[in-house]
Amino acid sequence: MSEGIETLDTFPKLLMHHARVRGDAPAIREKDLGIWQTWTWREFADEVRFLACGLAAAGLKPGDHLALIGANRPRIYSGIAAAQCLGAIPVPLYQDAVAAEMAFPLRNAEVGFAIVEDQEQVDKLLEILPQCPSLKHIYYDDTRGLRHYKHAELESYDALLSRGRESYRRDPAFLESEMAKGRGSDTAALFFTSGTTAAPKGVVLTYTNLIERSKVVADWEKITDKDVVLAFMPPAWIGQNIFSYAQPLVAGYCICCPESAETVTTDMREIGPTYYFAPPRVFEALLTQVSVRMDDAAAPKKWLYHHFMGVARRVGERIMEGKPVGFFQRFQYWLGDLLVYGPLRNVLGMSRIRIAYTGGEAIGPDLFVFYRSIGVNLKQLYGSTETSVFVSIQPNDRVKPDTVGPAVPGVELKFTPQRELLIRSPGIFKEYYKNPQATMEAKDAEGWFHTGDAGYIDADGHLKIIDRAKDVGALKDGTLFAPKYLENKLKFFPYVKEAVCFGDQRDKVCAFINIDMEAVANWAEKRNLAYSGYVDLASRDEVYALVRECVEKVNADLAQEKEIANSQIRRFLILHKELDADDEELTRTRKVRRRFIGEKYAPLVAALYDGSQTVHIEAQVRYEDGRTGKISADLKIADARAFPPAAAMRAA
Amino acid sequence: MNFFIEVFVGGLLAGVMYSLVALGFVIIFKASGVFNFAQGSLVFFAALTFVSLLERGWNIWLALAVTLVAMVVLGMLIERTVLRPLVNQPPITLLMATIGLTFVLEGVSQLMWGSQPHGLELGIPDVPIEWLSDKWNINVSQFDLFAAFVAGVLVAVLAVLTQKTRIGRALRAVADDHQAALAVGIPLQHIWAIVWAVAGFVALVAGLMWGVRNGVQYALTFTALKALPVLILGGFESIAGAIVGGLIIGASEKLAEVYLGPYVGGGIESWFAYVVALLFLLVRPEGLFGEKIIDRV
Amino acid sequence: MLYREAGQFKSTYAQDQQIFPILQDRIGMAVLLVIAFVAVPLFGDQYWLSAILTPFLVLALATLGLNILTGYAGQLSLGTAAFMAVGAFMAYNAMLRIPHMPILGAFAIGGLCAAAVGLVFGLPSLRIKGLYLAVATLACQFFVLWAINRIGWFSNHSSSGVITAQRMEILGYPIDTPAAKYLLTLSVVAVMALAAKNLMRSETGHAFMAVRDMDVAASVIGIPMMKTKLLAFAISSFYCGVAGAMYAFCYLGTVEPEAFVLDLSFRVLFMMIIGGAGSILGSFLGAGFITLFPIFLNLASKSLENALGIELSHALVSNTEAVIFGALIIFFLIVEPYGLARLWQIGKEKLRLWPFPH
Amino acid sequence: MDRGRPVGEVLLSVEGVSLAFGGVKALNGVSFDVYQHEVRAIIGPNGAGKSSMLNVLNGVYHPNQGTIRFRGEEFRDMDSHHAAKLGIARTFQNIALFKGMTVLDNVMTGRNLKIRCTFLEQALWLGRARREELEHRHAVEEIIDFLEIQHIRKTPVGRLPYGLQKRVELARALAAEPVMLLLDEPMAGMNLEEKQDMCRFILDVNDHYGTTIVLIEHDMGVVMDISDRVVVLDYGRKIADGTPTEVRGDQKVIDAYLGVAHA
Repeated sequence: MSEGIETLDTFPKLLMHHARVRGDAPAIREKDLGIWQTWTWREFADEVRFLACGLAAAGLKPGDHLALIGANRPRIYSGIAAAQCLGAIPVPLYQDAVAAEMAFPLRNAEVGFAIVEDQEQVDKLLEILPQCPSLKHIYYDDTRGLRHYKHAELESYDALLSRGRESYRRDPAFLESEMAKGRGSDTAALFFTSGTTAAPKGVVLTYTNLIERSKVVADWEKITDKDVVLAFMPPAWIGQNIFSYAQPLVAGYCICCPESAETVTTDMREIGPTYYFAPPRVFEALLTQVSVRMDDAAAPKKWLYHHFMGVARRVGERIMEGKPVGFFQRFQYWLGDLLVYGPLRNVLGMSRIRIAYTGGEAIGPDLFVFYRSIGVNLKQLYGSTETSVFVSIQPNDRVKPDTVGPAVPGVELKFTPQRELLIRSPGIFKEYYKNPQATMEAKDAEGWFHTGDAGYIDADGHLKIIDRAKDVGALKDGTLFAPKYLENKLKFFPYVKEAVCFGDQRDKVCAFINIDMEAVANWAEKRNLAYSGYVDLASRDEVYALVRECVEKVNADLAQEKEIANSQIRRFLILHKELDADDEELTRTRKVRRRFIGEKYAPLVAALYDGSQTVHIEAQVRYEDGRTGKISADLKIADARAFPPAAAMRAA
Repeated sequence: MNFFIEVFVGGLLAGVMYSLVALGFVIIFKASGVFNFAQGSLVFFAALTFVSLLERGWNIWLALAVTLVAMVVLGMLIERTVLRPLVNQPPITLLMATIGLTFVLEGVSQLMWGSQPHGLELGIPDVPIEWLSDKWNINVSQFDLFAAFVAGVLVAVLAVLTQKTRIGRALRAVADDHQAALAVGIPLQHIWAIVWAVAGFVALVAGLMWGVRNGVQYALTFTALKALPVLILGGFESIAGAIVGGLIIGASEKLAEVYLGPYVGGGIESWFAYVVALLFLLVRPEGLFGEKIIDRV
Repeated sequence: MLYREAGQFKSTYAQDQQIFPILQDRIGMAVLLVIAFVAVPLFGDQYWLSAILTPFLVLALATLGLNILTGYAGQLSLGTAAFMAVGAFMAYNAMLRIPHMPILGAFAIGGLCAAAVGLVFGLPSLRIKGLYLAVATLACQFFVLWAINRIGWFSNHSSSGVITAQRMEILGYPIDTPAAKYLLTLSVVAVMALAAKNLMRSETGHAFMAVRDMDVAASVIGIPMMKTKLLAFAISSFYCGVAGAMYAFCYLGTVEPEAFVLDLSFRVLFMMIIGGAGSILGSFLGAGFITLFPIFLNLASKSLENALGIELSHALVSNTEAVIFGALIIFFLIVEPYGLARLWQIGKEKLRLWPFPH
Repeated sequence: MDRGRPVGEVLLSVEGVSLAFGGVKALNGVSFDVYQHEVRAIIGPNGAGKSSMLNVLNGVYHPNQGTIRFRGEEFRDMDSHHAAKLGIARTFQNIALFKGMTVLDNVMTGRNLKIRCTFLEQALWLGRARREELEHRHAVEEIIDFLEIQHIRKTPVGRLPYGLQKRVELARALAAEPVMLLLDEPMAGMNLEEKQDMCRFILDVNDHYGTTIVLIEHDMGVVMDISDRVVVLDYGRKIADGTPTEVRGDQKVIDAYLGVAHA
């Protein structure tokens, strides 16, 4: 990159820079009308110039807010850039939110202008217009169905653009001077975090925040203008926005917008991105698709697939990380790459991927290892809106599935005594919009951001996130107790559907287990194990043995981790019923309500800790038709082997 | 004038021979919509089998019976292996399948019986009827007359079969509307098997006649192709049409050969029938007795 | 499996509409062309060049012609051999009667004359369909052959009707070796196949297929029935005519009218069915199959003879061949009505999706 | 109805049209007219002559009596090719797509009247042929986008479910940029959701392209929602003509639909 880039401290300046140095290179591609329509950097810059002039003529002033609502479309991104040219602040909103959810951010930020994708979004905005008196101008991209809308606020993007073009022709200098006024410390954008409980908070990020972080990571990962990204997550999500707006403007690479949500898979295959980011559920859905489709294959092909996937599991990752592998294994992997992995990467559209990130949620080791073993360089990263995403990333040659890697250059990490992770970096946000109270709580005087996540740095210097800080407790001996971390580890086994771990302020960790009826029933069938129903199956010794194996594998894992080696699960029982949101045991989003369950099943918890071998339970259950009934059963309690810290051998 | 009548009558009678082949086409087309290009090969197969059995010293009636059985079996076999798997395919596909069948049948017959030509005698001499030639000086072959008689009987039998018997009624129902026939419980495949068996029988009769006339040889399959213009004239679905068409083609072809041939170098018999049919098609695409088709949209 | 397409995206319609949109196919085609144009003439022996490859190419062109009419436009024709005969005899006459006639010009004249005959016999297609039309084309077959036989002008009054192809020369280079004839044939066939592909992927081809698939709908959206059908006949006959001319000039050298009997029409029809109706690739696959099959059968019978120590009669072998051909046709019509081309396509689709089954 | 373009002058007028097959009178002196930019429905019970009427309008059948005026010109013996040239497109009750082609090719075929280059140019893929092909591809893609069938663009039509095939047929008809679009039971055999989609598309087409639409439909309910005026046929005769509200209340229409015996 040229030295000049250091003085390019805002996105508009970066954009004009790219239009100068790589004007004919593609900036954005969009699958539209059957082909990948391409905007070069010059065209993109021109569109932004005209649009900015149009917006300025319509009255958008520095400091004003411009909302952008739509899927990944070039015009959403040009809207963001145009606002920034004028010193106004873009506010991307989730396009799949319902109208009511949009009202708060629009009111909160006193949004006066909006650029939206189509009729659907227009309808939503019109619906909440009375609640958002500040909103005066709505520009829509796709005119379809909007011909007869007579609202004064509405205008088409094209009309705005053509007026902007006129005005730019008349006075091109105006825009240049506006752009020159921008400073790195200015607000670049306002991202609203989805508040599950409280109202959403607007995170104010400056140009410096976003540009500095993007640049550091681009340099660190050697991202260049030759890279290609497929943008298919909502642009209002910082996780998408940083990869499809901030970083491309820093590194000069091309982003591609799929035709529609249904065609993402095909579009991904056509484009073949080199740089990829998706939350774990996307990778999970892809893997499921692979398994389902492979299930339909003929026997020889299935055998081939399973055989070579076995090879990949054994040596794939080691080969990718350049570790020593025997010649024969290497040959087998090469063969597998020819017959299975290569074609598989190809059909998934991952042939050209150099770097793939995932993050935001816990990812199962099996899932993670699958992609890495077939040669997709999948890595976890850690970050949030408030940190401009990049906090830590797994390095290419030292990926540990259960950590999120060491801190990215420029990031300082420390922990509170309660194990909460604190972060200081140039990417830390400026403030929560119009919410000094929240800002003060999240960001202290020295600039440390309180993440609310609990974790620690492991022996290799990798950051490990184990739970939300407020859920983390401690055993009596002071060992860190992270129930969700343990439960997640258990849930990564197909046979375990839910798990609830107890241990805060106790001497050891015990667990309730819910078996996954489908998986266990399948397993039982293969062993010719007859059973009469869920309760019966759950109480079988064989099933207990199966679950114990899972628990002990978790324990063996835990033994490797010095900090939490003592929180191995000593005793467990398999619940007589499935935890159910109707019984208030789970939240509607299927999160375990640990405290409620602990109180509801107090006798069971007591039995886990008093050493008894069985416990009798009588419980009210509510059937699907609303009636209630009683279940009474004797539940067995099983002990699980624990392993000495760090010296443990593999349980399997 | 006498000469004209002689040519004309000769042509008519030769036409009867075409009709005999055409009948086989019509029967199959009526019932199953299949344009059986292999009918000529069936004729060849029947004649060759019969004559080969005779030459091996079989009794004529036994040979006839065995050939008949063979033809019926062959017909049903074709229905089972070729046509049934192709049910509901477009007519052109079926036609092409029967062209393939032609090759199979011709190959098989020659593999079985060799490819040398045979003469065939049924005891009816192919000589002019004496009193006719004596009295009016018109030469009409005795055998041709016999052939006409056989054709008449055949048509009569077929008519009775289709009009009076239960199978015949079912057959007509199938010909009218396959779906409807199925709906009222007529076993389609059963009917088709019968139809192909009958077609085999008709082929045998035609084969005998042609064998006597021209000898049993490979060229028979080409002669049998003459049935195609006959069909175009008469319509694919009409038994009466097959007869009338045959007569027209036979007569016009002979007359053309005699009166027109010398001006264009002769040998026009090879194509005249087709061109007549073609010209006729341009005027009346549905044939003499065919029904006008209305394209429903 | 061999297809690694990720990252092959199209950013213009021109890219998207090209004949081989997949890079691997383009490479494969280029390799094939290099082999056909360079390796084969360099290393192929005389027998292969003149007795197998040249007739294969000529018949592939004829099949392509029939495919345009029958496979694409849905008009069954049994008169292919007649159009070929017109092409052969008219090319001969062009060479004979027009001084300094270039050989390619003679081929073109042969093709154009065949197209004219095709137009005449295509006229009935305006009024009649399907089976009736097949009979009309049969009329063409018999009439044309008769005319060539009887009218002395066609064979320059040679007593037996046999003609001997004139010496060929292009820009002063004599075309007299098997390799040269092969190359000439290959070039003509390659260019005409490309033209056919272009035609079939543009409006004309779409109109043909529309007429084939649903003629009422075709006319309702404005496709002129008469023009389209006649065009199909003319183009198809042109291809057959050129094929016929090359059959005489590049393959046989000396031809009698009987070379173009109904059996040849059937042979070409079989090539189309086995190769795949409505596919340009299929024309080549079908022609290749039917050209190579007798050779394979011959080898098989030879080795059978050696193994059993007997001699199989020629009749036995040729009859067996007929039976097998006939049976194959029926088999293909039942099992894979779109022929080898469809099998190829399915296989390719499988490779593109590998390791997924669908 | 809220419309972008006002309903204009008379585009098509049918006067005293009769049509008979053999002895059966399919149509008996039917007269009505269609305004520009109107959605005009022809309804009636089974066998009322709706399809025959549509077939007369685009020249598939020739009426025995009566005249048809389209854009002021009178036609007695118009064939369907001519109708297409005048800008009349249609869809069929039993989908009449070209089964051997992809969706894209089917819709491309709909533009055949707009192709100017000759077959020779196409064979050689010369400048004009190439340019036209690409231009039309662009236009066709707009229609594909409009009817939301992008995801099946390269699928052979035979593999598509019924509802989508209907949409592809509409796309093919639209590709000709018709002045008047005849729809033959566009919603027959669809489930409720598909019917709603189809209604939306019909109205969008009418609105966006300004196409005059004449549709026949068996199901009265759907038609009433989207049409401006309705003609009701029964046994080949017109028994009512007017706005949906007027027609709905007409005693003769109610009788016809309830199957009251004819005098």
